Amino acid sequence: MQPHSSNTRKLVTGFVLALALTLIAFAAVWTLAFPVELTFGIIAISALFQVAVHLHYFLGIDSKTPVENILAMAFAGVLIFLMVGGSLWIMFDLYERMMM
Amino acid sequence: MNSYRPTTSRSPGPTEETLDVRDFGFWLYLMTDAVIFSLLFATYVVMFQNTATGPLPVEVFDIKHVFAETMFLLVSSVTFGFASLACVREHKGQAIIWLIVTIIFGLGFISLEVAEFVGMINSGAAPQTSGFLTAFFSLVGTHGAHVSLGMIGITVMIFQILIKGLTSPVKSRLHRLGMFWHFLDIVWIGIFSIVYMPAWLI
Amino acid sequence: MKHLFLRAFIWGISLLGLLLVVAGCSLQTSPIADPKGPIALMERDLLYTAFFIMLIVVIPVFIMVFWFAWRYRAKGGSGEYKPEWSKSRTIEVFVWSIPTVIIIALGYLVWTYSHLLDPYKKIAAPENTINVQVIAQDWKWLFIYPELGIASVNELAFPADKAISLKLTSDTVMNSFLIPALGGQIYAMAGMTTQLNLQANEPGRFRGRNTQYSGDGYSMQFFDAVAMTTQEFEDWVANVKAQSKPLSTVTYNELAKPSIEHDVEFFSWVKPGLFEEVLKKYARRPAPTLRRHTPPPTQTNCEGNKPC
Amino acid sequence: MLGRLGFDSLPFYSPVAFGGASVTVLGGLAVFVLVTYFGKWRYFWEEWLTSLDHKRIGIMYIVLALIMLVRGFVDALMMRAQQAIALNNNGYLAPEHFDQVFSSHGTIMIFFMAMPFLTGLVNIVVPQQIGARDVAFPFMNSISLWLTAAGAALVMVSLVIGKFSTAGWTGYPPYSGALYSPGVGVDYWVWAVLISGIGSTMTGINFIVTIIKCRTPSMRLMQMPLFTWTILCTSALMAFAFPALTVVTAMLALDRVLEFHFFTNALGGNMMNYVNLFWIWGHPEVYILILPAFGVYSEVTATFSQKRLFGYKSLVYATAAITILSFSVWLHHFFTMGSGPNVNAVFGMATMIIAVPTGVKIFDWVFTMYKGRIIFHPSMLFTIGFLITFVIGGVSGVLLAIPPADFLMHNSTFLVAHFHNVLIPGAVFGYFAGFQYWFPKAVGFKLNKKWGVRSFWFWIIGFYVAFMPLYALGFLGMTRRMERYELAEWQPYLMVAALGALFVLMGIICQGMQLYVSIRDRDREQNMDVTGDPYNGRTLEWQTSSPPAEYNFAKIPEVRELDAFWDMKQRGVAYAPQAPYEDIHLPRNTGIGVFLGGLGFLLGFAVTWYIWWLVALCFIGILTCLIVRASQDHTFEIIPAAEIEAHETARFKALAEHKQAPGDFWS
Ligand code: HEO
Ligand code: HEM
Ligand SMILES: [Cu+2]
Repeated sequence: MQPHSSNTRKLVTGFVLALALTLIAFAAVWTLAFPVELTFGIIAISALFQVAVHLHYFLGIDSKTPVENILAMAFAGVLIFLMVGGSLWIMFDLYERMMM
Repeated sequence: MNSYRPTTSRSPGPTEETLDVRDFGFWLYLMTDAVIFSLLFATYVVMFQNTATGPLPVEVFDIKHVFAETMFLLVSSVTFGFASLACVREHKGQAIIWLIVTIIFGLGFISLEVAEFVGMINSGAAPQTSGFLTAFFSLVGTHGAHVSLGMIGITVMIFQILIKGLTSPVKSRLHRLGMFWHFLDIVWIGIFSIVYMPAWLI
Repeated sequence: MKHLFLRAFIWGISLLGLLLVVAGCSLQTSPIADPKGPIALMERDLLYTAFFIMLIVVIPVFIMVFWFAWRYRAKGGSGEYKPEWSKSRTIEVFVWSIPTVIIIALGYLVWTYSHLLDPYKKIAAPENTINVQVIAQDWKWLFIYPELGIASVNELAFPADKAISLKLTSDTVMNSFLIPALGGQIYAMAGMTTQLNLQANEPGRFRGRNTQYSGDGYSMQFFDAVAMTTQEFEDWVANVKAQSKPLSTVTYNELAKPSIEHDVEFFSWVKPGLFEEVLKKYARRPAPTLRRHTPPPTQTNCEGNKPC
Repeated sequence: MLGRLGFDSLPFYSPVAFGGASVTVLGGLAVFVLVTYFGKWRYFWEEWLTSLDHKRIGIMYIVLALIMLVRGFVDALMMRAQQAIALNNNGYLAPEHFDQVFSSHGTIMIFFMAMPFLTGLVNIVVPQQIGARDVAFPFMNSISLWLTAAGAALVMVSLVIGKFSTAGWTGYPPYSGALYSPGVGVDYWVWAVLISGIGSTMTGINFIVTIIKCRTPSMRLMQMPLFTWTILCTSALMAFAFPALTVVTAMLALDRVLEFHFFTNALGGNMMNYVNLFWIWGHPEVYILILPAFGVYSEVTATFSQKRLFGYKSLVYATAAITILSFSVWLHHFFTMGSGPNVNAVFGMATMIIAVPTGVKIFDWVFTMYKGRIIFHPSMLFTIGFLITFVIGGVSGVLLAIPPADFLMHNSTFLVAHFHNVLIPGAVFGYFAGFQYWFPKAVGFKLNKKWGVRSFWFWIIGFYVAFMPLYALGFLGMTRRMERYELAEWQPYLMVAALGALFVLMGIICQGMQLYVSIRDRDREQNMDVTGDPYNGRTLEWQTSSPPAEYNFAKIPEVRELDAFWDMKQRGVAYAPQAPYEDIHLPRNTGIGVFLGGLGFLLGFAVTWYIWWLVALCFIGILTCLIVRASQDHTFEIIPAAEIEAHETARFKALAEHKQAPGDFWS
């Protein structure tokens, strides 16, 4: 079980990282300091990093995690990619062809 | 059916092995929940322009409010982490205190969310107003319902720790509840990045 | 007893043969097998081609199943018995590669024909095309001829030497528009427009219908698509115009009420923009001017408060 | 107080509806009276309903499936009768009634016949095939069962109180929305599907974990029997596809009850997204139905060809490929919605790719028969029937996967023929084969062979007669879901199809006879399965006794090879004495699963009828059940080694005394 490998330091590190990433995203949106496209990029990247931070520091995913858990996550990832990607492609294509 | 049935029944608890199996099962459950959320996200993205005669996203979202919600949830994730640590170190009292702190932050988050929802509905932006609002309330509301369920779970665990002590089944349940709680925080990252922030940019 | 079985068997087989012959004959003239327009013809040929390509693997499967089941039967079979034989590289290569090759061939067909037969693709030049706006209602079809300013219910008339270009929407639940003999099928949905382009080879009367279940009157929700000679079509238009029955918003709303087995009906005048009006009833998105956050493109050229 | 519920909800509006309601009520009453008369309530409750034993849960699933098969088939007969006569007249079913019939037929056959059937087989067989004593989560298993039963009960209740949906098994909005379907029918459908769907998600998770974590430690993945492999993939599909169904039905419920705008015509709803989300689940679902059948065929061909399975590795890879691919093709159900040619073509090609691994499987079974010694046990007959007939259905599927060809055939009876052609000789024949094959394992005596063979012939002939005409009708331009029609040239075909349905009826009657005769003669010497290995089997489930002891294996088996039990028999260690025995932990029975199922049913019923106080009570009840269960630690019981020893010694003694050697049933 994961708790054995986690400790206070790890938690605090995770918290600081997550906080920093959140702040970056919010600051970018709040101040509108950058062009819109760039802001979108910042949001996306900090969100991805923050998900990684949460997975590692809070959920304790690391190289010692059982391989079947990682596989399950990868499988879910692939399927979510197919479902969400497919849905968006289909639906926006339909919108384009039907909204006049 | 003449199959064999045992007559004796002493009643042991689960072994470490069964607890390990439960962790994997719970992990799979989280993955299926992730599918649910991702489809709600996809639906939101498909529908967020369908404002019909209702308000636009930017008119109903308040960045300060969302920031506060985010902070509450993030902090509660860490405090749950501390509860788990206390539990590993067999500090019963500390574990309970951290769990209570977690509930308080969770409550903070939920009350902010409820306030947001009520405010929107009162200002004429109810889920019945437009496709966009339907999708918004359903996605964010589903997350909120999960958080509420998590808080009920934390309450139950507090009582279990008080009554049963930090036995291995209790610890294992707390561990899974922690996974659930951290998972919800990850979903929230998606919500503020995909639902709220683009609204202020587009 | 034996005789009984034999006789039943012979009867069964002859009956089956008879049925197959009858079926075969009636199928030859079926709308799918005997299409009346170029689109349907291409679709049918595609169907047949794909079917024959697949026979390459399907026939061997049939033969092998019967043959092996007979030859290796436990009681009286003549084949040799090799209980441990379970691997063969050669066979594996064949069973993976032959279907793959066939699927690649079919995939090529899918790609080219999906583009070629895209229902949105115009078939003929604008002057050789007649435009029709189609509205699905409970449980009938309304056809509006925007250029002629007329409309008809449950009868789609068009000159056979022109292509028809349909724009479809629905004023009720989801419907699906299909004229089997002319091919092509597309959904009609409220608040959206789909398109379908068709053509007939020669004058004729074809059955079209809604294929998407829509409630009580669904079974009888069919119409006639009539391809006419140019002269016939002109007469038809003149006849419609002579009806002196206008399709205004009021009469439209009356028409849109549910009705089963609605008779063919003609309207000599149609309120311009009726189709768009029906579409707008179900608008999903606000008009572009409402969007605060798309900066108006002309903004930069304007000075102060002066209109530009 | 009672929401929308009132006296007018009772089915006095038509004699046919009243008849259906009466049969349902009387059937339920008859069961109740019989059980009470024989004083068996206690027995049922303690030994069956509250059981967490995977084999008993499996048997209960199959009983449910068989009952629902009959119900679904009655619907089918009614439709066939109606369409045979309804040329230019209304037949004997009013439109609205006919529409309930096809909706309930589709819903029941998919959710409450096929799903419980396959889940039942999985429950009985998989733990034994992998040398496990139980599933990973026995309690969750019980919840799954009772949620499925709750869904089925909702559909049955709709016969008596209110009406069922008329929106088909796909429930497309806006027709299924509150505006166009204001009654309770769609609500029944939504909640039946939603509740049983949650059960299926749990089954999926349960069996993934069981197969991954609870296998005997010596069994490597590539030594798992093929049925287990297909179930691993099926479970993955269940766990990851059913959430989509949960989402989409919940959205529809929100639209209907709270007036949300997910799929409405107006105010920004988008019904296309329903179709999209529904088929994200719907397509994987058809592979959930077929993969377990593929697993059964793999076991059956090997056993009754008395030979190793040909191309084991290919079969495993093909199964895995189908699993992933099945999530990438769903758009082929709505080529005609208006997507651009790029989208249509990509999804069309993805669909076709699935034909390759499926074809590989077909060939591998054919080559398993090659150089074998084929015994025509009923399950082998069903397998051969499948091999021939499924190919036809598969080919028609590939034709439909070509978008421009689908424009001609979408929503036609050609499509109806396609899917029955893959569902009946594909999925259902597989379940029947598995039923015939594992029946002795589950209950300890064999099924009568003669009636089995008869039922096979009726089913296969009936299938061809009932569904081949529908392919032709597709060419003649007949659409699906028609309660009447006006083209006379359709009628002969429809009459033939009705005749076919009567053949199938004979097949079902033969199955009933088979069960009756087999149960009647179960105590005859030659019918008892003393050895537990009636067919000289190859996989581990044949090592246990028939029926297996509650713990399946006294000692967890040691696996060295594929076809582990065969290998043991070859090495002469299959029945080696296993002392010393050890205590075994097994889960203790609990009624909470039954309560949860009951509450689920009540919840669905209450929402359907807008009885809000009851909804609240149900929520509280469910939460309470969950909290109570989550606070129980001592949920296991111990079977002491001495008892196991006594039982096993008795079994070995019986084995030794038994005249026949294992597997001699057929020699
Ligand atoms: C168990 C159920 C099941 C199975 C296994 C399948 C299998 C397939 N299905 Fe079918 N389907 C099923 C159940 C349904 N399908 C439907 C609808 C449906 C539609 C939509 C049609 C429409 O709405 O217009 C398409 C395009 C397909 C395609 C396919 C294909 C390509 C396969 C393939 O998997 C088949 C693969 C098998 C083959 C091909 C035969 C063996 C292979 C050999 C011998 C090798 C060589 C072959 C080639 C190289 C081609 N299906 C519907 C309709 C739902 C509704 O609308 O109500 C249902 C219920
Ligand atoms: C055994 C004999 C069976 C017969 C005679 C039969 C007959 C029918 C008929 C007449 C229809 C309506 C067709 C139409 O829309 O015009 C139908 C629909 C359907 N059947 Fe069957 N069926 C049988 C078995 C099955 C089985 C075993 C399954 C599933 C495992 C099944 C699944 C369906 C489905 C999903 C529909 C579509 C329902 C809808 O349109 O919403 N059927 N069947
Ligand atoms: Cu499909």
